[in-house]
Amino acid sequence: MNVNFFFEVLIGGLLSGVMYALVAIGFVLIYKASGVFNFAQGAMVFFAALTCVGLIDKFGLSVWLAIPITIVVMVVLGLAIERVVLRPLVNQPEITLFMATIGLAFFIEGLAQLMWGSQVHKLELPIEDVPLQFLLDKFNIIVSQFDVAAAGICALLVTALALLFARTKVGRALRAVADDHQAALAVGIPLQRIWAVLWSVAGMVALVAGLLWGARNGVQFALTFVALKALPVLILGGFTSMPGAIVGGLIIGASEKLAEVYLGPMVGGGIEGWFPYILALLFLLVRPEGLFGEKIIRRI
Amino acid sequence: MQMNEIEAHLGASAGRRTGPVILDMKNISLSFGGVRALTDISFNVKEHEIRAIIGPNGAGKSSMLNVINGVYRPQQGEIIYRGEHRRNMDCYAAAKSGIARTFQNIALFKGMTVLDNIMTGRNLKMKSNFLLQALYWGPARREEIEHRIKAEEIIDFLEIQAIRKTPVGRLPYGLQKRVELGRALAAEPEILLLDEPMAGMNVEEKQDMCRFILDVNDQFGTTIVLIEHDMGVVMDISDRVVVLDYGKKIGDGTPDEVRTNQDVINAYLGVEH
Amino acid sequence: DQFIALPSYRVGPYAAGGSGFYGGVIDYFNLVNMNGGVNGVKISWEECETEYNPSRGVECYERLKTKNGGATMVEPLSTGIAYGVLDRLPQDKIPMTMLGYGRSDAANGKVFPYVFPLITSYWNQAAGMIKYLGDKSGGMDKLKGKKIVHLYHDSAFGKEPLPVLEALSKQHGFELIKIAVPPPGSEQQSQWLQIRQANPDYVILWGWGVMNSVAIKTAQRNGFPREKMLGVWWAGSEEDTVPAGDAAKGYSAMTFNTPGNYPVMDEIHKKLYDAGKGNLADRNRVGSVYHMRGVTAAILWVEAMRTAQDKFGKGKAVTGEQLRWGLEHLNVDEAREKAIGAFGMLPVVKTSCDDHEGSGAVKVQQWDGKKWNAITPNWVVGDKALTRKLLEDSSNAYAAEKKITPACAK
Amino acid sequence: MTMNTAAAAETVSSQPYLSVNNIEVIYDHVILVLKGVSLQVPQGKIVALLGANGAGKSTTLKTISTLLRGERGDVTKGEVQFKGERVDQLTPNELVKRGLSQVMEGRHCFGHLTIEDNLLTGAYTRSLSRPQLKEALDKVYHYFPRLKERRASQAGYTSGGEQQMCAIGRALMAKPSMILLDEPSMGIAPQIVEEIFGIVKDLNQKENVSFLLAEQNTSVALRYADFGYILENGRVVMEGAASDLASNEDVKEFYLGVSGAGRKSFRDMKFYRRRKRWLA
Amino acid sequence: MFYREAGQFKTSYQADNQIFPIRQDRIALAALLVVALALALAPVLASPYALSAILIPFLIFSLAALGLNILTGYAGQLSLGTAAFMAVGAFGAYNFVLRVPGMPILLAFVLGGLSAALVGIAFGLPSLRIRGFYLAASTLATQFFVLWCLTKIPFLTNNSSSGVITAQKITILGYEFDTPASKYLLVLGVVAVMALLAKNMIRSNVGRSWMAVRDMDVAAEVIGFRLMRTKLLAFAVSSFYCGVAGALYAFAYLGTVEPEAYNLDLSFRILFMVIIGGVGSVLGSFLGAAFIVLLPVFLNVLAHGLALPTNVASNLELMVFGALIVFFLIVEPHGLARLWQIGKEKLRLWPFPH
Ligand SMILES: Nc1ncnc2c1ncn2[C@@H]1O[C@H](COP(=O)(O)OP(=O)(O)OP(=O)(O)O)[C@@H](O)[C@H]1O
Ligand SMILES: Nc1ncnc2c1ncn2[C@@H]1O[C@H](COP(=O)(O)OP(=O)(O)OP(=O)(O)O)[C@@H](O)[C@H]1O
Ligand SMILES: [Mg+2]
Ligand SMILES: [Mg+2]
Repeated sequence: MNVNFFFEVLIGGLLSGVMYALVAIGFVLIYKASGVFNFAQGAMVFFAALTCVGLIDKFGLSVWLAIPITIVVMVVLGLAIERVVLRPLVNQPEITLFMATIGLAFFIEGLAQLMWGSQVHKLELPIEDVPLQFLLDKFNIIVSQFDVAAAGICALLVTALALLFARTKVGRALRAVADDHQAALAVGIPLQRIWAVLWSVAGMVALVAGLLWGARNGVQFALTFVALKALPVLILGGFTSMPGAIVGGLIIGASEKLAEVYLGPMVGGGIEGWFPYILALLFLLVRPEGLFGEKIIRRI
Repeated sequence: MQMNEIEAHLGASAGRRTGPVILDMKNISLSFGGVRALTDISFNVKEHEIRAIIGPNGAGKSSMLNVINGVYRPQQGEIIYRGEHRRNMDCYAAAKSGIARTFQNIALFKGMTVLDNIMTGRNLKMKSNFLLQALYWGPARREEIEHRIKAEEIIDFLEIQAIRKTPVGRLPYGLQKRVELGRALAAEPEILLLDEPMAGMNVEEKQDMCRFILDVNDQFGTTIVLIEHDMGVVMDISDRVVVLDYGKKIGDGTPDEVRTNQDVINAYLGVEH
Repeated sequence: DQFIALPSYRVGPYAAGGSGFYGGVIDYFNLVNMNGGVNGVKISWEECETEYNPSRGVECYERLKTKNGGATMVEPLSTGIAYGVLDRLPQDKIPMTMLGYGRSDAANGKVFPYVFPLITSYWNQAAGMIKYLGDKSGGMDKLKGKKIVHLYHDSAFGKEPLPVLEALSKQHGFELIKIAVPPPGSEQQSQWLQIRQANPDYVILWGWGVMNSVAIKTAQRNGFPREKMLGVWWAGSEEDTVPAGDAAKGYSAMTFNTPGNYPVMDEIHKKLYDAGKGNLADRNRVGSVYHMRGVTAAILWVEAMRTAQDKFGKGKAVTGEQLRWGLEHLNVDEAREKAIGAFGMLPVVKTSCDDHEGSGAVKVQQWDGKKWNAITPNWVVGDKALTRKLLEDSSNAYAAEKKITPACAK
Repeated sequence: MTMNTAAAAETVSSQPYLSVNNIEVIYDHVILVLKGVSLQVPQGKIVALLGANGAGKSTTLKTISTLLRGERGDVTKGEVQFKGERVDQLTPNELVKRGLSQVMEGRHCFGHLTIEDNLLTGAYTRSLSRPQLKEALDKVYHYFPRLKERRASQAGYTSGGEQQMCAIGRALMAKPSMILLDEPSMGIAPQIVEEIFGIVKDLNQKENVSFLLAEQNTSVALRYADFGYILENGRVVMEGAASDLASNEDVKEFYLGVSGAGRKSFRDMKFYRRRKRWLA
Repeated sequence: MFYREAGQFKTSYQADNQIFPIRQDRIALAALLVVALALALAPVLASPYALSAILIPFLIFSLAALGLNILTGYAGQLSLGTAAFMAVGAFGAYNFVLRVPGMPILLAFVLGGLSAALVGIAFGLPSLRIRGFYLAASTLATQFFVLWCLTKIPFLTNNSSSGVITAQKITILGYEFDTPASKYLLVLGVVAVMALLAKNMIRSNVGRSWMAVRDMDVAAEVIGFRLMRTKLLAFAVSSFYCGVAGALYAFAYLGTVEPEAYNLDLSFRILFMVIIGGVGSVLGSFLGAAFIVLLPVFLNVLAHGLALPTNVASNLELMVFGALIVFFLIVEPHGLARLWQIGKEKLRLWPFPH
């Protein structure tokens, strides 16, 4: 076996994992803070990226101008979601809220394409997606500098959000909300304001994910599918853990690539579609709440 | 179990009898991580008696019940139930061998009606397989109706006829407690474990509840293990009381003995009741 | 008038392709109507949103088929939907075209009288690809010992060409390496690492949707030259290359509608878009691959209408059954193409009961960073004898399974 | 006892701090639960809300704290005033900021948070410095030493009584001027029940906090309260000074379990009590 | 006035245990069935379009939704792999007919359903430890794995090069079901019988065991339900229903199918039906299927009526669809079935408001 190749696969997998984690963070954020499994996360990623690119392509704005404007748009979207969807559904069962986010996903997908058309776009970020030269020269290993930058951004985001949850009053309140809406209201946590802020932040996280994935794959409807890549990461790392998203991403990314490369050919290939799910499932059998997820309290 | 029968029987309650030891807990210890919920506790329950467990909050009373019917597995100790020695119980075996219970934080099936909840209590007695049930035919149908009759008797007994078809989630707390008792009774248990069955009730309702408990005990000879914080109730209806504090046993005996035990007064009662 | 059912999709993951294709179709219909229709018969149509979803597509088909006195033709541009209505066509007597998709053996008119995979099928495309690669390497014999990767969408679509590719690899002695990409294919790092490891001479990109641009991008990330990549015609549109940005430069793909300037396209620009009557919201997309593919399809349909009218009466709308006859007796030769103003845009198409494809020729186009350019001056035709045999075997097996006695419709 | 009688002797002279006027509540659009309930809580007083299971006590409290919306309940009539201002359209957060806190029935702790974090969320509406927070925490721990021992445990794993204490402590952290207490004694050891009511009295007297408490433990409640309301079937059927209620024969019989002959043993109840309804 | 149960006394528990204890409901259901039958027999009432493009898929989706509802609504196990079970049913039935000479088609459907049930049990095993959204996400493993197998194992698709199968003709006792009306009747029959069976299961001990496990599994265990058995039975029954629905989808609706027809999208659509219709309600499965099948059609027709440009119309359609889902959830989080029930309750009280 070629050791060099092995490392290349491994590193490529780890970096892909970081990209998955980027999407998973958005899910964790909302789930941890309100107990809502946000089906619309993929749609938000698409919406954010498309808005940004639309501003660039249609109105000729520069990236640096388009991004702040998109942030404003995402905040407005967050506020609207809180007002129209979440507020009337306080204290409803998880499954209802989940369904509401499905409705939301349809709405956002329609809105995005209505505003910007169904055309695909390219997105150029200042970081190029080419192999890092010195690694290629020295070890003949391909590592894209884009991925390295993405990993940096991802680490930054996770650290910031993890600190928010662990260290601040708002973070504590958010975790409380996820446990019990009614009780959170009763102690005076301003659920509505908190949710509005939360969804706005989730919108921004979606924008980051959208920009990075968009630069990689182009900005097109299929961006909504990246959520599928994030799900196994999510269950492996735990729905409620920011670091879990990263660790889960790394494990899933690396193992799915290794499996595809080394096991795939034996069974006809294309196993990446289900392998991460089965892997996550096996992990769950040992730890039903993921690697770092909060234990589900079942007591009578 | 007809109403009139029960009422006719009430007079006979004076002649109470307790039998041999049916359940013997030996040196039970249970801890959760660092928290020692139970430390080396032994006590026994005799047939037909009403055995109360009391103690301050967090003393380990509920945990004890959980050990008895197999929700928790103690790290140490032995359970002797009807002469059989076991390291621990498991839920299904416990139910199968006639242990039923109610819970401190009501554990009813929220989405189901009162009637359905009580019917679930009879599940171990239902034999027909699921294909017959799907066809709702022959034996399955007969069985269903038979058990429905039993369930209705319990509903009558607990005077909850009016809410028979209401989903339990909507009921006020006190009624839910009663339905839970009904579900446990439906299993026609030999030992009934009751975890604070009277919390959240007013005196009138407590009186009714006591009556139910005494009747069950008299009528069917059901052994009852009861946790309760209302000392009036405990002292009035129980035969023997075990007192826990911080996971340790600090007293065991008749209500009168316990009432005057200085340790118990210090740890729990505060004043003599 | 002549009513055509258009179960189209303009939302969802494939919206970009759907809107381009149906935009082209409608543009050409409008143009024909402006010019007086088909011998005076106006074409009418109705669109119905399918979201590329089989059950919604079937509903659309059923809804449209009885409208306006009955639809006389249908084109869903989706394999799933096409399969969903396949069984219904003979009963309803409505012909369906499948331009460049669906089961390749449907070209056998004896078994599938109402289905028309016009111009070319996946099998002919695969044969054409190998032919092209052979020519490029300097002759078919030079393929011996070469490595060709078949990087495919892991679905019925991606597996369709395997019999042809496998047969040709045996025949010409090249090594065929099959690498599957699980749908939707938005991540392909491991596949491209495998490709890098194998170091093949060519990569056939048998992709669809987002998979294509990701493949191109990932090829770049892994330093694989795009010049060695050859995509299928569903991996050869602006929608596939634009999102990949500069990475797509030099990438080539198959097509059956040659990019370029044609009088008919000019006319569409002038008569429709200048007058604000074009179907596409974004005028830049006029003349894009999907748009031209729509125009191409519409040209063939209109030609079929003419052919049918020639037989069943000029100036009268034809029925579905008659239009089926027209589709089966198409003869769009060079002269006809010139008359339409589309010479060279599509190959010569001549259908018959045995051959509902009518051509089997393909072209190769290359992306120069801004637009597609044809790079094969002539139409490429692969090993048709091979595909013919496969077609017969497969369609006869189908007929046996379905208890159909193969026969030409009258 | 004497103290209570003295308090009750004062008539309701002060302007009501909280007043509920003729509210009607419907759950799920069809279940009518409160049929015109009115009550007042004067400033600095303790008011008890009594009634059988299902009478509507919890619903009344939830209406006041506007938590009803989350349970698909609608207030179809009536209004609630707090400190002379209509509050039925406010959010619970605004109410807590104005000084009105609720302890909900059935504990409702945040199961995944530790006891200490649970308590800290209680102070969300106050911006406190670290030492101030510590002080507030210490006060709660002083009241409930058991909580201090379990401070680092996740609330979901504590015993029923510990959770109840946690819920009460959490409400205290907001330093409210009015507290709605829903069955504070439920599942609490008798000693602690007395302590909790002691705390109530303490806060009431030292910090002038007003209380509206729904309670099943009628004897204790009436011992500590100034006024009482009795709810049956969604209506107020009796109201008055606590001492008056405590000596009312009907109340004695049905809520205190003492009939003419004094308290009877639970064992000696020889028949099921046919419920006498006040307004049936 | 017309919807009153006053005056209907039940003299036996048997009467009270009926599926529809209230007489008006029974009458309504009977009327509905008569109408459903009449639809097929009188072309005046329902065009072939309505039968073959609306009613047949509606019934098939209802059956699948019912299957998922048994698992998710009654047994509380959220699943996103419904389409995979449908695929197993369809490809199973296809293979049984293909490989066993003289296999009666209805038996093949049942066997297809049973194959799905087996797969269901295998993938249901993790549910013993995994709960909630964790389980939901891991059921995606089923979805992707089953489809992958169908594309990779040529035997399953009778060595068809592309993995496409063509469902055999439906013939029962020599009668060929080939018109929309006859197919509709067949589907109606199957669905009606299976809905009845489901209703029976749900109101007897199996159903109660499912609901008990859903509402509080620890308590269910204490009462004597065996978690493993109950959950696996729910998976098996649910997948059986989905499998039969999948077979009907292939045989009575699409005809020619590729594995892709049973993609994740379909799984989601069926989940939407369950949630919109009402989690834990047989009626809800039907209402939900109607909503998801009919609403887009209705919106599509409406959008055409407005003569909007097609791409605008298509996007608006999607937005309105999403907005309506949210709207209905806000009006009634427990789904259309509950809305229906509340409507009935109001009717019962009418004209007195309370
Ligand atoms: N599953 C568990 N995990 C961790 N700790 C537990 C668990 N169950 C109980 N404990 C702890 O064990 C101790 C005893 O709890 P238990 O519920 O038995 O008390 P209790 O006597 O019933 O009290 P109460 O009267 O308040 O209900 C408590 O301190 C509790 O926090
Ligand atoms: N969410 C709800 N949906 C429907 N009905 C409800 C709901 N909550 C309460 N009810 C009904 O409202 C009535 C009053 O309930 P409430 O909880 O206010 O009673 P309570 O006086 O607090 O009783 P308890 O002493 O048992 O706590 C009861 O009949 C109950 O069935
Ligand atoms: Mg306890
Ligand atoms: Mg209450």
